[in-house]
Amino acid sequence: ETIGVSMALFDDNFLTVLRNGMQDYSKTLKGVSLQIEDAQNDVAKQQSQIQNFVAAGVDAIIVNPVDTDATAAMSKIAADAGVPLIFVNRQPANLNQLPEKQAFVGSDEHQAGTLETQEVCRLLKGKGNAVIMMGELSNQAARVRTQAVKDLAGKGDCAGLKIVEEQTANWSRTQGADLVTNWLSAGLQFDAVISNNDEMAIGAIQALKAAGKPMNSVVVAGVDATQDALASMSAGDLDVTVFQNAVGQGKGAVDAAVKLAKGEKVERNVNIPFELVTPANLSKYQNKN
Amino acid sequence: MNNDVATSATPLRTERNRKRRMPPEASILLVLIGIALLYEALGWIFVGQSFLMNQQRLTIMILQVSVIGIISVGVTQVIITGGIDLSSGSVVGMTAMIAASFAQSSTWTRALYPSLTDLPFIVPMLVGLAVGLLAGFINGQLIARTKIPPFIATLGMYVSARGLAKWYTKGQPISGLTDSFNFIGSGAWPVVVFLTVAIIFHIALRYTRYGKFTYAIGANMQAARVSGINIEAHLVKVYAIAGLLAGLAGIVTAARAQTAQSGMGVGYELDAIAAAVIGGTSLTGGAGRITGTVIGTIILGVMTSGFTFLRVDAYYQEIVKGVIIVAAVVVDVHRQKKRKTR
Amino acid sequence: MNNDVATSATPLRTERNRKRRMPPEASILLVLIGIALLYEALGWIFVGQSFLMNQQRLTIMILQVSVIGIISVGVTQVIITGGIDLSSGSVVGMTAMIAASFAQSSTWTRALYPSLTDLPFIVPMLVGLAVGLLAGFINGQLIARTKIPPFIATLGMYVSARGLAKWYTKGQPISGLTDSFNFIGSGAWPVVVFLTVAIIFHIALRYTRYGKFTYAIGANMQAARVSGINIEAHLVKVYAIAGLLAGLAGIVTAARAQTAQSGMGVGYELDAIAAAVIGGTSLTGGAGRITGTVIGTIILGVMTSGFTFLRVDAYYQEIVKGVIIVAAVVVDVHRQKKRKTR
Amino acid sequence: MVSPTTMAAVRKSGAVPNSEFLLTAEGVRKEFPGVVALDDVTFRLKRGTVHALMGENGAGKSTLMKILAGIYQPDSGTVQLKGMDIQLKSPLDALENGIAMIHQELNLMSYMTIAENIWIRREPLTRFGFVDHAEMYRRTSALFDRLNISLDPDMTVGELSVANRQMVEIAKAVSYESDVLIMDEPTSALTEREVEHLFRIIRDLRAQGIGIVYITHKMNELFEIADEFSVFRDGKYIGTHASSDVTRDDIIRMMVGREITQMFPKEEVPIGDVVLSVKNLTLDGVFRDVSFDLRAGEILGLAGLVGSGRSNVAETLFGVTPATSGSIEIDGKPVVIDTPGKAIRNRMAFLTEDRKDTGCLLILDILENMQIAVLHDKYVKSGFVQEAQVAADCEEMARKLRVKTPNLSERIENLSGGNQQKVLIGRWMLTNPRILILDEPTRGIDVGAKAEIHRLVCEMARNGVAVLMISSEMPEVLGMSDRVMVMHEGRVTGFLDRAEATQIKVMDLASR
Ligand SMILES: Nc1ncnc2c1ncn2[C@@H]1O[C@H](COP(=O)(O)OP(=O)(O)OP(=O)(O)O)[C@@H](O)[C@H]1O
Ligand SMILES: Nc1ncnc2c1ncn2[C@@H]1O[C@H](COP(=O)(O)OP(=O)(O)OP(=O)(O)O)[C@@H](O)[C@H]1O
Ligand SMILES: [Mg+2]
Ligand SMILES: [Mg+2]
Repeated sequence: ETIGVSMALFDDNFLTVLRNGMQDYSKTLKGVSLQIEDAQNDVAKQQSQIQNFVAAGVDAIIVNPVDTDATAAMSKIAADAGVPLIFVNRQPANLNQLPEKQAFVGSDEHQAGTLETQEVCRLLKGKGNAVIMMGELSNQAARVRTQAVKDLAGKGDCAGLKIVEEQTANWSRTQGADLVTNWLSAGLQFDAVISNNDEMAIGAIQALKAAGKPMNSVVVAGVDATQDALASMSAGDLDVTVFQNAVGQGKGAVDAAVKLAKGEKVERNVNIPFELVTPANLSKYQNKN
Repeated sequence: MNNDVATSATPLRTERNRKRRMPPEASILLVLIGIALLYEALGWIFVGQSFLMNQQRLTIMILQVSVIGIISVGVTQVIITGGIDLSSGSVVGMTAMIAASFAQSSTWTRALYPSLTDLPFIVPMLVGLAVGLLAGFINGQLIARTKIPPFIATLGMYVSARGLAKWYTKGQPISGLTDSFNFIGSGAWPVVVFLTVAIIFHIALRYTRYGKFTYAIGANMQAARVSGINIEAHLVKVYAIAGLLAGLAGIVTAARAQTAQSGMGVGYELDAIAAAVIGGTSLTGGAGRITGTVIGTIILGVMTSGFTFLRVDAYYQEIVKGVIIVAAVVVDVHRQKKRKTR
Repeated sequence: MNNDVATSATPLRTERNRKRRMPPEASILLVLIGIALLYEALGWIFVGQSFLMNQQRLTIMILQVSVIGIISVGVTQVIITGGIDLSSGSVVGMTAMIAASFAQSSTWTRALYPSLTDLPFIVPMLVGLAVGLLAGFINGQLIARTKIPPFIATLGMYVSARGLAKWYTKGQPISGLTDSFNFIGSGAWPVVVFLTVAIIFHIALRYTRYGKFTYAIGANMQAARVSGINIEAHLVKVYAIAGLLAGLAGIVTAARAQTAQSGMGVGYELDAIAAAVIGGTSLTGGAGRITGTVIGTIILGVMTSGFTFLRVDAYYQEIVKGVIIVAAVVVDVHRQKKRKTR
Repeated sequence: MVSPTTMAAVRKSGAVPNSEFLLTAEGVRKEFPGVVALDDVTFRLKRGTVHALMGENGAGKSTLMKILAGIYQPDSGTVQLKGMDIQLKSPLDALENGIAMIHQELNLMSYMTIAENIWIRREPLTRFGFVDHAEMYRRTSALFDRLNISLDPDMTVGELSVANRQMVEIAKAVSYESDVLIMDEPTSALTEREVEHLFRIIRDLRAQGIGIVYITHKMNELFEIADEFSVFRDGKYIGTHASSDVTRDDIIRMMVGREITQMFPKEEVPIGDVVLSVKNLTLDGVFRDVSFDLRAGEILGLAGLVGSGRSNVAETLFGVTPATSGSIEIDGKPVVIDTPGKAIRNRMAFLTEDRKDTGCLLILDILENMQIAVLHDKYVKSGFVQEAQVAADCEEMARKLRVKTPNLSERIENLSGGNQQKVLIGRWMLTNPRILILDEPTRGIDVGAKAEIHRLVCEMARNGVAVLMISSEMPEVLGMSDRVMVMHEGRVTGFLDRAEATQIKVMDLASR
């Protein structure tokens, strides 16, 4: 079988692990080949890629949606052409109306933000000032993860958590470092940095270190559990990250696609949950992503 | 400097009957045909099927670039005046957001303006066009009045319009659009819009005073001024039209995706400029045609479809894409030079 | 105003001690000072602290734009010749990846070339510079030999180099870099690199033959050719230098982030061009100075720091940023015009 | 004061106010940064006359005309059109009020056709508002028939030679059917044949009652065509006279404020060995089999009609457009010159004919413009330009050439045309050449400066420089050359020695 894969973008560490996971897994299956395309974060480009896949006559399509609100149009294209479609990693808005031969394999972004924040609250003993570093503002994951932090702040275990500042560093490590330096120079006081991803969190750590702040005075949290993040955690710098099982998602997506292509049935929603990573269970994740 | 030296001495009126020269875009059309035939041949060799004999593929080849094409028609005019428009991609995003917010269906529970749902499709349409027009008008006014370089004026709009698109809903996408709005993005409608726009402005540039002024300003602004053309007023028009078309492109984009997202149109400005330049529009102004731009746009589309068709690895695609863009223009420039010195 | 000049009998005023005219970048320097003072004032009013009297902030203001600055020095030279370089951001990404792959530490278990770890920092350094130089050299050769517009040649490189950066490790970031490599990105070193590069090329442009030829080509390529300048060879030099500096910027970026990622440098080309143009470099060629570019770069940095300082909402930042870029150039153009007609 | 729109409406209605003068300027002053271009200047143009405007380079002639054409606004003073005070705020105002101008620098859109250039903004339209290209072609043809110009209206202007472009400019200005026609050095790019032609057109227009302002540096034209003339010097008005009242020397004295004794100071200098020997030089499709020898100290004039290929030969000699066949020897040694760089290394220098396109680095200053050709070997130490030395030599050269400018850091763009030309001559003299190729060296240069340049060329010849001088001005060719080579349609048709060369013989060879 030929499976067309449209990734939201290639320049993303987590999605790269996911993509490579799918690629590697497909090689272990006989007769399955992947045609992977880069949508470069462009909804329209992604839609066109799906149409190009249809024109090229692929047996199934896997989509890692740029925007989960734009999935209805894609579902329709695939359904009209009778090609099976799997959404991976980001939950499509039309999950409940997915047509025949379509499914979702992935995790709930809200959970990532929640796990991250809960652990921060625990470390801060429920009280303290936090800053949020957001990913690209037009990006779904950035918004949902940020929203999760805000949903928790001031409530329950996090009653004493106060968000003092939120800014974007566009997922980038250097921009993250620059942002934190700018905050520090403005005299902002904070006890925790809650970042939408690990890259910005590592940037924050670099900036804090450069400014001579002791790393045990600030809780830094990220999402993704990338290799760099785990290294940073074992060095005692990063305090919290959240593991998203990229390999599991990739494997699940390819499996589902193959099954649908063969005319078999699959579950509509295959959830692969996020997992919290702290120095305590770090070793378990060392070789996973 | 006359590197390209004419062959005859004083050209006489009797030369009227000389063979009409091939139009400049003929050469880039040959490049397009060359690329298509190459894919066709490779297709039979490696994939065992025809590249061109596939209705679906022929449609998507143009469909996927029709938004770029719509923008590019406006950008071509701007470039002919000797300017540049970097803002088009951002204006697409901004317009998509604002237009879509007036196109939400009442069945969608999270409508941005719950009291303004289920409006007839003409409302978001006009709102979108107005937003695009306004952005272009501001570009034009800045350039004509304050005499800042078009690069800077439109760069400012590029940054601001994108910011506005994000700010408008704090980055939330706008979904649940009405079917009547989505219609314009369905099927091959974007292609129809693109070609209609192209035909209109092909005619405008070649057969109206608007067109003559546009070329004159780009060819020699000083000459245009002393010929009595109101440069400022005309530039405002040209940039406003470019904005209007970017606005139209934004509407089509949103309708096609059935949602609007603040990141829509990122990077389109470069694609649109590339399409125009590949099609023979000169960045120094004064030369360029819509037919060329349409061909340039289609080259981009054919290239993309061809990659998927031939299962080119995505990692190589970009590397090769860059090479093809350069090669297409090299071939074109070379052919034109040869024709001149012949 | 020396009225006496036109009326004097001697056709040429020979005294060299006449008042030197204000250099053109003085006016943009005033804009920079204006922006800084505005922030200072707003700081006292809204935040209750000084914007400028803060060592840390003064550093970060320049630090965060020093990579842009390094690129911009090269881009300024390209623009002075009347060209443009769109590839710089992609070359940053490509160089960062390739250089970093030779800078991995043996303690990192997933090194790309496990047998080539712990190399002295000069190796990745030279590799990176060579990669940048090569990219620039290719740009230059394409432009000089095939006569395609610089926009297209560097657009091709923009696409291809980015593709190459992604292809190199199939998108995997390259981490675990040696401390000796990271050193150049630590502390204020990037600022030092930026300013050193700026000083070198300020001198090169103003006091060497290289510089004179660069301006001459931009002012009138045909006249420069007739004056015996080897245009092709010189353009190759200029683009190669721009590539070299983009390569250097890539090294600094990777060292600063202590990792390399294929997405590094995205969009830097526009920032670099903007810095040059804000600093008074003319996109039509022939005019521009490195001092202006440095000021233009710093304006971008001050603006960003100022936003965070004043706690401007992230969603407004971009909108305002676009407005400030335009306003800075409007003020500059206006001041220069006034000085001229005074 | 009447508004330009009102005046234009009045003009359209046909009710022309009757006044003695079509156009007058009183007490006009105009300053540019560092320069007073015009100071209390008066100018009056009568109906049905040709009024010549004379003055040295930089006297302010073009500036005054640009004020009358609505391009510049005067700092003070008034302009009256047909007796009414008027303020022309844009070129459009001027055009609509019947003032058309042919600019000193060509102002055409190269990518567009001749017809499009002429009718820009006034294109004939069809009923549906589209441009009627057929009608436009027809009108252009009619206009060209009337003016006896033989060019295809559908050609793009970029393909035309400078002379033909000038003819297109003239046709365009005539097509406005204006009351006032300003011609700023229309003949600087034309040879005798076209000049004759232009004069017929001018006489015709004058007979129709149109007032024509005519700026020229060619003295002989003045007496042939002008009814009266006004003289400016250093931005000041000197006086107006009927051309029948004065002699040529009177005018020169008024212009330069001193006597100029000898126009062509040709002196006999010993002619040396052959320096440059050209054999069967051919550029396919442009010129062929050009052969000649050029000796040290010799001035070889190159004459011919416009488009005869003289400039192309010069460009090929200098390596701008390498020859397709033929050989060049310098000092008896064969050389290959396929780039200007190589030509310069062989100590050649080449002043091009089109100073705007291939001469000036317009937005750079005078100093940069002068030094650019000499930096290949001189004044450079390990890459660094020796500023002080080069500046001193450039100032010396500028003084020698009497370049009128406040200082050398002025942009060359802001100089008058003649002064730009002097700077370019300076550029090449600095390279201390052995072979000097001059293409129309005194185009647009005033009498005083012209004598100066001629003297300099002679001085260089005396020092053993071999000079090849292309000129469309017959007196210059005859007065300056030791020998004259004549070209026609890309071939050399003959050589004439100084003694035997006459206008008639040259013209005969040029049209053979
Ligand atoms: N745009 C300008 N900016 C600055 N100075 C200028 C400008 N235009 C003209 N000048 C100056 O004004 C003076 C008059 O110039 P103008 O062009 O009117 O001379 P002209 O009499 O036409 O000379 P020529 O015979 O050489 O054409 C000159 O000194 C010139 O340098
Ligand atoms: N820029 C140009 N583009 C095309 N053809 C040109 C150009 N310049 C000159 N020509 C043509 O080349 C031929 C030779 O022109 P050239 O300029 O050498 O003649 P010339 O005798 O020097 O005349 P002129 O006095 O006009 O310079 C002419 O037929 C002319 O039309
Ligand atoms: Mg003049
Ligand atoms: Mg000539």
